[in-house]
Amino acid sequence: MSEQPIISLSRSDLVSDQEVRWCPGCGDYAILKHVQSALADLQVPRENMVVVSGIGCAARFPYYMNTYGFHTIHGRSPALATGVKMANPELSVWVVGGDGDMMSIGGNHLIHALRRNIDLTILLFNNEIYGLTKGQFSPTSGLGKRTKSSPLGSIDPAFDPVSLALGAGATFVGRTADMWGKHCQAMLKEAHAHKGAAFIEILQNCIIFNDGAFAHEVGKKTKDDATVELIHGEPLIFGKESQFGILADGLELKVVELGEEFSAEDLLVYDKTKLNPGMAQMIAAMGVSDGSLPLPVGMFRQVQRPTYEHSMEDQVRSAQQDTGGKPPLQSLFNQGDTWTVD
Amino acid sequence: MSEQPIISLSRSDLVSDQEVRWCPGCGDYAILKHVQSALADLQVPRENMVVVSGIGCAARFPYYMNTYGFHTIHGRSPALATGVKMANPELSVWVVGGDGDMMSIGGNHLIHALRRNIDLTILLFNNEIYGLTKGQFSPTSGLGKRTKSSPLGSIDPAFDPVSLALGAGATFVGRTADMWGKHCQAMLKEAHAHKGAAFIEILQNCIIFNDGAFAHEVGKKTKDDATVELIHGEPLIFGKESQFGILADGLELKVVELGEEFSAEDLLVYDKTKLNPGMAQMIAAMGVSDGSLPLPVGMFRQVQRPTYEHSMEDQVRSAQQDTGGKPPLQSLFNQGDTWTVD
Amino acid sequence: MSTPPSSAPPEHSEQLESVVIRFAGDSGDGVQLTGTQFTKTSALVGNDISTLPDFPAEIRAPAGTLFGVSGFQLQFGSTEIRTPGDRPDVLVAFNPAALKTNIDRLRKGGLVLINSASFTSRNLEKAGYESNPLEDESLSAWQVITVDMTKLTREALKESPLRTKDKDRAKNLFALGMVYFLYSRPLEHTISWLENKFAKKPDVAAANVKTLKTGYYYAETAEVFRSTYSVPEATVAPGLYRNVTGNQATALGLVSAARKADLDLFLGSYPITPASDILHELSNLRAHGVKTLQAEDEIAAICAAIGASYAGSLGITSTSGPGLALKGEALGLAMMVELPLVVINVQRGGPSTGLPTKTEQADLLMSMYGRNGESPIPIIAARSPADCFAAAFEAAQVAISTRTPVLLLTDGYLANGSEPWAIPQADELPNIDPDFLLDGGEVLQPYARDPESLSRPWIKPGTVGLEHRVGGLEKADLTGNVSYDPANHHRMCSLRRDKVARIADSLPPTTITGSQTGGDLLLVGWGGTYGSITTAVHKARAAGKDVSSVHLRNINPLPPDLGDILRRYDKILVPELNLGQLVRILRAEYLVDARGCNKVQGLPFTVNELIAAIDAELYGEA
Amino acid sequence: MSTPPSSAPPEHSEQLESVVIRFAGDSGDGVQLTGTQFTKTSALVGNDISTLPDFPAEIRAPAGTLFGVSGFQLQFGSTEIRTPGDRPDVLVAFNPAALKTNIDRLRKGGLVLINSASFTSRNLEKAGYESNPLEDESLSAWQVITVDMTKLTREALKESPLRTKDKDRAKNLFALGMVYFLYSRPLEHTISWLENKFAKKPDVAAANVKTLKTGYYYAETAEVFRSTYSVPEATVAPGLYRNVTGNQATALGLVSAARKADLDLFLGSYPITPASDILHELSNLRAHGVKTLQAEDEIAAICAAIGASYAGSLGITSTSGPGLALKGEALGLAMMVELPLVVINVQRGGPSTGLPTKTEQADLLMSMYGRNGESPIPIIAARSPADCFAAAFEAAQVAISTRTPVLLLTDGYLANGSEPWAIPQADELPNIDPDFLLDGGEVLQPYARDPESLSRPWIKPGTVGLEHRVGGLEKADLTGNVSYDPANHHRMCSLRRDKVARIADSLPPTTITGSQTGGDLLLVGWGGTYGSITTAVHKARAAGKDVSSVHLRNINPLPPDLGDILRRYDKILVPELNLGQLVRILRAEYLVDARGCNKVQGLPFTVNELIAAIDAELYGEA
Ligand SMILES: Cc1ncc(C[n+]2csc(CCOP(=O)(O)OP(=O)(O)O)c2C)c(N)n1
Ligand SMILES: Cc1ncc(C[n+]2csc(CCOP(=O)(O)OP(=O)(O)O)c2C)c(N)n1
Ligand code: SF4
Ligand code: SF4
Ligand SMILES: [Mg+2]
Ligand SMILES: [Mg+2]
Repeated sequence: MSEQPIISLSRSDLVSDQEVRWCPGCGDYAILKHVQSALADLQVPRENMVVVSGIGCAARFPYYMNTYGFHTIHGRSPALATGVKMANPELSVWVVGGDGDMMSIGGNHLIHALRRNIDLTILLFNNEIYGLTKGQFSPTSGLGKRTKSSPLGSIDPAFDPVSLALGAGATFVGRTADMWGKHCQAMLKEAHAHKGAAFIEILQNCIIFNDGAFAHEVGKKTKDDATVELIHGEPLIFGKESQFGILADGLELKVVELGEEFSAEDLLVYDKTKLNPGMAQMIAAMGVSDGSLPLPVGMFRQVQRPTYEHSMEDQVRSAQQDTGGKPPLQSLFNQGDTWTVD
Repeated sequence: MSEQPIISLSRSDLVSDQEVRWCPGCGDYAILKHVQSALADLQVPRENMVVVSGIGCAARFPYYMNTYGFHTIHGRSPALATGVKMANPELSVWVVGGDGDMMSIGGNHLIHALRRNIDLTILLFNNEIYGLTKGQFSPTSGLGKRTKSSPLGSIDPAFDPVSLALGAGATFVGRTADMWGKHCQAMLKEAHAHKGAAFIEILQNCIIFNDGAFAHEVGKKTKDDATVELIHGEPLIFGKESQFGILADGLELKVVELGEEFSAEDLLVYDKTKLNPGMAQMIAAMGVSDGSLPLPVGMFRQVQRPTYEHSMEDQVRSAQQDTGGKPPLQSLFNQGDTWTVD
Repeated sequence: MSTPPSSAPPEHSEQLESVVIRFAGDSGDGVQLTGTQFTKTSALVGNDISTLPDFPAEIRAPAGTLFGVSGFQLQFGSTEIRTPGDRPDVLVAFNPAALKTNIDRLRKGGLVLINSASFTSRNLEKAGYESNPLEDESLSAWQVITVDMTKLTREALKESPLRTKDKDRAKNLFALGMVYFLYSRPLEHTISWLENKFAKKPDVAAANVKTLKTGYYYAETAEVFRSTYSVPEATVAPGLYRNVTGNQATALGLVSAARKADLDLFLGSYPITPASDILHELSNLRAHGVKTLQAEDEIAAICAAIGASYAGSLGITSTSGPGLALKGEALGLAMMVELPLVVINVQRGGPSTGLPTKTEQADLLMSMYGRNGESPIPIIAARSPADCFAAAFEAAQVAISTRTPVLLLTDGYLANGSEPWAIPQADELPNIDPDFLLDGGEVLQPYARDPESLSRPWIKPGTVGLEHRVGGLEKADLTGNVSYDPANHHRMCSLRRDKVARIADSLPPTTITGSQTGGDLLLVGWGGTYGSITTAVHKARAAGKDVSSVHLRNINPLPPDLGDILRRYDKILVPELNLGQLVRILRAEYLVDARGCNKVQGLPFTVNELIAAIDAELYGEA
Repeated sequence: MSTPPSSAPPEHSEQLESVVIRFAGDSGDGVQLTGTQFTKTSALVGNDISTLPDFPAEIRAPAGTLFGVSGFQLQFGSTEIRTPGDRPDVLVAFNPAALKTNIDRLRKGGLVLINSASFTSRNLEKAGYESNPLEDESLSAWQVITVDMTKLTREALKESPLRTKDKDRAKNLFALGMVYFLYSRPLEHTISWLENKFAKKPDVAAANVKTLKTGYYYAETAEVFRSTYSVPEATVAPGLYRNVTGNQATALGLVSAARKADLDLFLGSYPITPASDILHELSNLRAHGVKTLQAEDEIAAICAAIGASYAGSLGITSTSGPGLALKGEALGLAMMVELPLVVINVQRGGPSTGLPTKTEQADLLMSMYGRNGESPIPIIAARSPADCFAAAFEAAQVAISTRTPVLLLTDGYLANGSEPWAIPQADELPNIDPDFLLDGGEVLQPYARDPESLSRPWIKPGTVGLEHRVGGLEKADLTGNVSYDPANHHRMCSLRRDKVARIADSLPPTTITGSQTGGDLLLVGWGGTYGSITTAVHKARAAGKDVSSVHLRNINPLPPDLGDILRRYDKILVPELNLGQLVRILRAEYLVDARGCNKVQGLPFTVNELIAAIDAELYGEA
């Protein structure tokens, strides 16, 4: 990648020879297409693409990508991908997993990868359910959810993946959905362009065990009212007729109707580049804690910080400054107090 | 505890017969005293107190408390304590660990305990170092820190424990310090009174491997300028002469000098009970992302949500509604399609 | 054992001793339901039964694909039935993929019942058939009966208000009706089940019942089969029965133990195939004092269970192979603090993620040794689906009375398989005394031991005056204080070893199937291979071969009489679904030249495989 | 072997073959520094040496307490020295607690050198002395020399501008000076080290040098000792030497292997005693292409290392017992994807948190079996601190050439102990060929195997045209695609087993210490017990006993000639620092009646313990 070759890949070049085995109608199919389309445009040679996943329906993803792929173990993909990227920073490393994989068993590896700001693109397929194990609630399912393992209704409050990622110090945080082809692809490309850990939550429909979990937010007819798109530098406007807006009343968010009393000028202008993630957090939590507000989607945060793997390369390079490469092994042996026996 | 007995305990009743084995001068001694003092006042019978810890210097804590105590394994104390509390909600369960124990290996259990809002009081002794293993950097140490495992300076950005806890949905989040006896004890009591998971970060000095890490923030002479105390319902004022304040300029925080231009009325009034944790997040991050601002201490958040163990008890009770207790075992056996062979 | 349908005239019903049937089709074809109904009806008419569902690894694989085929095999009979059978006598194939993946298992001469409607060119192609097997000679070794079940079902439901798509769904009941006729089973049980299940959707209930009956009458009227058969009642012990899977029986056994010990039960678990159903079952039993935590991972699950035991509940954690690998460190802690804990490992195909939906017995040595340091843990293995009840009860009993974590090993085959369970009298199950310490005497000694069992007291937080500290550091004998004393460490390691070893004192004499006093060959097995091994031994003995077998429930400690027994036989063969694990333990323990008979295919042993192995041992590898 | 200082006149220097010295005091007393300096000087004058530091479990325990005593023991000699010695000839005790905890180890008649200034009533009380042992008869079995080192040091430093507190810190050098005189060692090496170390603090350097010299001259002038001694040079092989601890040698061995394979080295690790120093050492070697990740936990550490290996580095993870217990699942993945990986387990006292700062060998069976399913992994064990270099190199070599994770076992005793290392010529170390696949031919087969080693190709992402997928599900032979085929699963499990087994073909013949052709008794050991076992066997043979020994480097697979060897001896004894682990493997493998000699005290075997065990085997438990 160092010399920016002109690479012409089409989506089909990224389709592997493996039969796709998700349930018919699963949202994962759409995401697969978006990822293949977006990656084809990245000017990254196919051999430099690596897809790493954990275990789950979502985590079967690497098999269907005609790139290097590693289907690891449950929850550990961010850790394994960290090793891949550190060993070879030239690779474009994509991490894929479900809400169980990344938010339950793998929660710690996720937040540590985000904290370190290692240049991975991490895709969380959130279907608010355990698909592969046939339908238990997940840490994103939320209170009251009746599933095989919560027949009386779950008593586990949900994580908001965006809030958790921001709390961990993530430098790039976005939210999109399986059915939003363009939106999703655009975000994937931005994430790739971002130097550092990029975290994208993709709302994904599990047709078998949690059908319609996001129907309201993702559906064509309802989404304009049910979500608000965060656009950097733009006021927060939503609604089918763009008739609503969100403004900050002190440190309180409020939905207002645009028209006589309020105009776009009064609204909160979104800034994804703020160093202090408080605003992003406030917006992220509004769907969750303030029931009446729409679900924010789009880019919550994008700030620059040194990437982990580059800081490591810098240490290696500066350690080799005097020798212009690896010093002779013998010099390592002979360090310290030595003595000769003749 | 159900009948609120009048219990008279003194600090010394909570001192165990084990010799304390921390390094002379370690901040843990002070915290131990604060905890013993605070607990003696709680009107909780000693036999109902359980202290659970992981592994580390901090995690030796239970041995020194004349209560029930469980020194478990590295990182797992929140999970183990969850089982204790679910099994017997009458117990007052305290969880103690260091920044390695709770933020590194135990990060996931911590955030899941906070998410579930199980009624534990979780004390993070943050000395920004691995003490027991003799001085490696921890996830709270921050960039550039030179330690045994980062001889060239750490390239790991730090977690902010408060931000992470808020991102995980914690209902009670506070910060205090080893040397602040009153402050610390008051917070411990509030945490105990809180129904739900309470998370307290205690800044703690490791005199051997990270001496003075918080000297500026905690030290008598400097702390008034270096920190700002969050007081519910009060404006954010700090400084030796209370000469500074923090105000919200739109969604931006700013330090101002009080006097001609600004008065206390202009300042941000802190509200720990906001459902949307955005404000708390903004404040939490100000010390970290906006270098010029003081370190916030005190109570970041305190909101009410059902506790995990009570939701579970509710399910048990309502399942037993018809039988007024456990139904006969035989009824369980005989469920479903049965047939008789004579 | 199975007897083939013969070519006798249809009006005449033949008696068989046992029959193996396999239903196979797409996940959407209702294969599991059909199998379950046949099972239940057969049980209700008094047959002994053993079943095995066989799920695809995919949740809902695309229709018509080979990897999407779902199967359900059952054996029913008038004698003791111990396995779902080696080879089906009857295969019901709902589509070409089901035929393709299953036909080779069908006994030569067996009967295959096919829904011809699904043999479209598209489906044939998906199944990889180059020509239609219904039209070429490829099925000539079997009796093929093709019926357009889809058309006949639609026909039967002409009047029904259901949409065609929903009508088509009922075709499995058409097939079930036909098979009921073939084996002279009554329809009433399935009819009442359908009416109950669709009580709120009377149209669906009516359509299903209609289709079931139509299938039955069609078989009768069209004289589809050359003969019908009956399988007389088995002579099973009198009592109340119900069908249970291994996972259900495990859950029941655990709850029973908790109830008999007057303890609440706490399960910390993380979903994993094929163990998840234990979590599901127990999640529904709040009334019985069962609290469940779906933890964030397997480590949290076991830690929470340890915490619950510490607080005075019966702590339990359930998982499968990879999950157990994660629990090793915490299991060491449980062993060190000497608290009761039951850990269930429903073994599946390994290593790593392996073959997650398949069965295997390859976690035995991990169960023995998968922890740092000297950390002995009792191991108990269940032998059949219903036996999981007794094994789970025993595991909890040992855990409580010995104050130790106990590993209960089952496997995917037991977990999903089912068989009739003779429902016990709850009153007659033994009580278990948790024997909490309430009074510490002068000076509390949390690590003082019962002189016989070597177990330490169980002390519940909340007990006045017994405040004390436990943890994973080595502790001084008696006081339990942290101790770095060298001699104490050796003593404590030895005490913990001896405590587990002493459990052997209370084990019953080992049961030998076959000749008690020795002989040419002894098979030693454990776990889910019981049915196959025992059946093979019975068959071999019936054929005059001097073969016996022993099946171990307790693997750690081993029964005290085992060494003597082993030395009585000329040869010892250890069949295991792994590359040789128990066999290593036996060789090390008794220095006997036991040899392995190993299969790692994600599948149970067939009886015939074992008979071949027996013959090879007895007569050489001819 | 040690010879006591006799009572010859002081002016006359006696020759000794070897001496054991133990320094002991508070953590703040500079005990480790003193020991290290004595070691280095002795090495520089040509003695063979073995050392063992003995840290308290607490970081900095309160001064004067028994649990805060820090020790450093070393043995130096003119013959081959293999252990730090059973019992000291000389004990240097800086305070009453050090005396109390160490005096019983001192050889009767041995010399104890005491700083009398620290025998205050407060310190005596902290150490639990009821009366002052310097004033009662309790030390009469030893030669006691008390010197007020504190006072004499202050005296010597009268002129120094240092504060008294800092002056007092130098008193360990006073003691060192005295001991240098006692054993006729030169001061120059320590002096130049001090001047170097305190180059920026000339006052400190001067004070330290002065104190060292004062101690030396004081011993000479005051005629403190009845005799002085000399220990002639050992006849060690010529070459360049340096002292290394086991952890240092491990790090060096790993870097060497990476360099000789022309690979970058990636270490994923999480701090844990006593393994952390490997992380520390490697963190400082960026120049050699070493990247280190201090991961969030042990699981992340091994996963990152697997990821790095996948990307074409030499992936390594280092840990100790509890950490290895956590890595089981991921280790299974590494085995399944067949990538090189070195996993180092520096064993410590278990189970659970156990005795974290002590040594033990109780993780062998966990290393063999601590993963779900059939997942064989080669195991290599180091036998001495310097040998960790060769063992680590070999582990990496096997990992790279066989494409498998390899477990390298060391222990706390090796990790912290040190001995002279004959520095090898880097050029003469064998090259290792990572043999990356660059061209997949017509159809890439990521699981095609080398017919000899059965290893599969190592394919680096970034290689054009070789895109493929790997993972933990069972994979089809050759293609590596996911496969649920039963026969394939059995074949793959067998292939993975055979691949590891074939490593045996390249193992050198096993070295027998003692009689080659058989005899009365063979000791079989592994790992860090080498020094004690070999010394014991030499001693026993010198006393005419027919004892031999074999020390295993490779435990999985075992050397192919081992079975034959074992069968040549009448009895087999397996000394291990556990309750019997290798012995179980040997019994299962070879059906020989090997018996265990076991110690689980957090301490190495002493030579005398082993001699007693040998005698018990040979002559009965008299
Ligand atoms: C160590 C371990 N524990 C548990 C499992 C079982 N398991 C496989 S996938 C999964 C969760 C699936 O849910 P999610 O990650 O949300 O992915 P989805 O299937 O919904 O895409 C679980 C619990 C496993 N494979 N390994
Ligand atoms: C599984 C496991 N991994 C690693 C360790 C080693 N270990 C013990 S404590 C500790 C970290 C100590 O740091 P912290 O939690 O910050 O506590 P502190 O000593 O600073 O109070 C580590 C890595 C262990 N005991 N167990
Ligand atoms: S179970 Fe749900 S998530 Fe999994 S493949 Fe099916 S539809 Fe998709
Ligand atoms: S090492 Fe640090 S944290 Fe640990 S006891 Fe000593 S001073 Fe306290
Ligand atoms: Mg999911
Ligand atoms: Mg710390």
